[in-house]
Amino acid sequence: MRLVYFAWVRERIGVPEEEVDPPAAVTTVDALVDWLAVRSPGHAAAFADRTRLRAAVDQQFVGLDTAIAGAREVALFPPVTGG
Amino acid sequence: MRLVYFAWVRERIGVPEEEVDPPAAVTTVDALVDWLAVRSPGHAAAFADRTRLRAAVDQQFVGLDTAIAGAREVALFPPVTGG
Amino acid sequence: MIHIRVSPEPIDIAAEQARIEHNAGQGGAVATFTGLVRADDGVEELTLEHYPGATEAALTRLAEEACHRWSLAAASIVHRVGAMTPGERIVFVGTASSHRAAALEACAFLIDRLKTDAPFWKRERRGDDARWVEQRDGDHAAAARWKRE
Amino acid sequence: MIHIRVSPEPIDIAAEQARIEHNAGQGGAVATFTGLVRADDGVEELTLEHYPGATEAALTRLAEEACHRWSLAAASIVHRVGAMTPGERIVFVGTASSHRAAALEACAFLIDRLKTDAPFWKRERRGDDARWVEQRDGDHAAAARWKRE
Repeated sequence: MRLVYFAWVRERIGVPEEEVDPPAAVTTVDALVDWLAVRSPGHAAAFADRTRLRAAVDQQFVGLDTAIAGAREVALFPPVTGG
Repeated sequence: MRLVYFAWVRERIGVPEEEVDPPAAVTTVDALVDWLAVRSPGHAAAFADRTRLRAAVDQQFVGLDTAIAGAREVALFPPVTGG
Repeated sequence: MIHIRVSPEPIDIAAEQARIEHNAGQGGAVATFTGLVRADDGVEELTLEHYPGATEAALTRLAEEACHRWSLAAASIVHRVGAMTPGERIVFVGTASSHRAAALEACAFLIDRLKTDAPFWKRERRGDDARWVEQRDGDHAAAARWKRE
Repeated sequence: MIHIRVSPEPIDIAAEQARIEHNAGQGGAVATFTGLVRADDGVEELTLEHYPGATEAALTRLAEEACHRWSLAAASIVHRVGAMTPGERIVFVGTASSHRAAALEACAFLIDRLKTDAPFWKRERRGDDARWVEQRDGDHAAAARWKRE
């Protein structure tokens, strides 16, 4: 599964993307974030405030409770501030 | 007093402007139009339908019942269709 | 900063946009409206007549009202007169503000009101048949919605 | 006719306006909105990050929704990414319709919704201090007014 990060999520983790292979018990975006948060202090910092975290699964914007079964790409990022 | 005409009012009268010296009894735009209407068949045609006539006195848009005392320029024209 | 122009010259969008952006100062939002000569109903040529002096004064008053009502940084109204062909630009309205809603609303206000409040007259030519355009009730309704209660 | 572009290149207003007018067909009304980098609060540089692919898809969906809802002849969204300085153009939205109110409303819809629905992130630099912009509640309120009942 490819993970992509943007804005301060990317900066705190230190890489723009990474390949991961989470265990079968990790079935939702929320569970994926819990699993990622212990990988490094950067991950922990990026995911400390879950209320400021948004996600997309295969480029579709979704809530953090969304299932990730079969997903090829999960994106994690702050609320958007475009325009 | 200078009279200026636009659009089909101008076309029917046949000139874009003219100088006139109406008698003292002609005190409003309406009275001026009555007085002008008998000057020529073109004037009569231009002023036949008073509901489609608009006016400006010294470049201010006004109703046809407006006084013309002291006016230097009176404009007579159809409803505007700009933009 | 108000810019008003009534001229037979084609309207240069890049120049008008640059002027608004320059006049915008700190205002980060620029809205524009451009009216094109429509080719529907077989119109081959459109001719715009205006009342020199009075037209510019009416457009200036409208722009001043918009600047006051929406606290605009800049407002431009550029209107072409004379003969035009379908697809050409008749009118350009531009507004600048620090708020995007203000810029867009003021732009809508200006284009609605200039259709009823400024002395322009349109004549359409189809082949040998030329006729003056009649005023549309819809234009009055559009302008009336900006009346303050 | 929909045109979407996300690019670090400066936005060429004349080219974008010409494209909309060309795509307008019989539609005689073109509305545009341009967002400029604001210099208030001492910002010296603004950097826009986006989600390649997903951003373009989100903008395309928005433009399709606007075209459907307002029967537009054309809609363009051009968004700049990367580093910009105050006064430069960040975003251009253009719409064409046969009705001026439709063009202006659709333009307002697109700029409101792209602020909340498209994956862009702004970072402001003042001197040595760079920080990510926080989402504004006002943007959500502006986007929400377009929700259909």
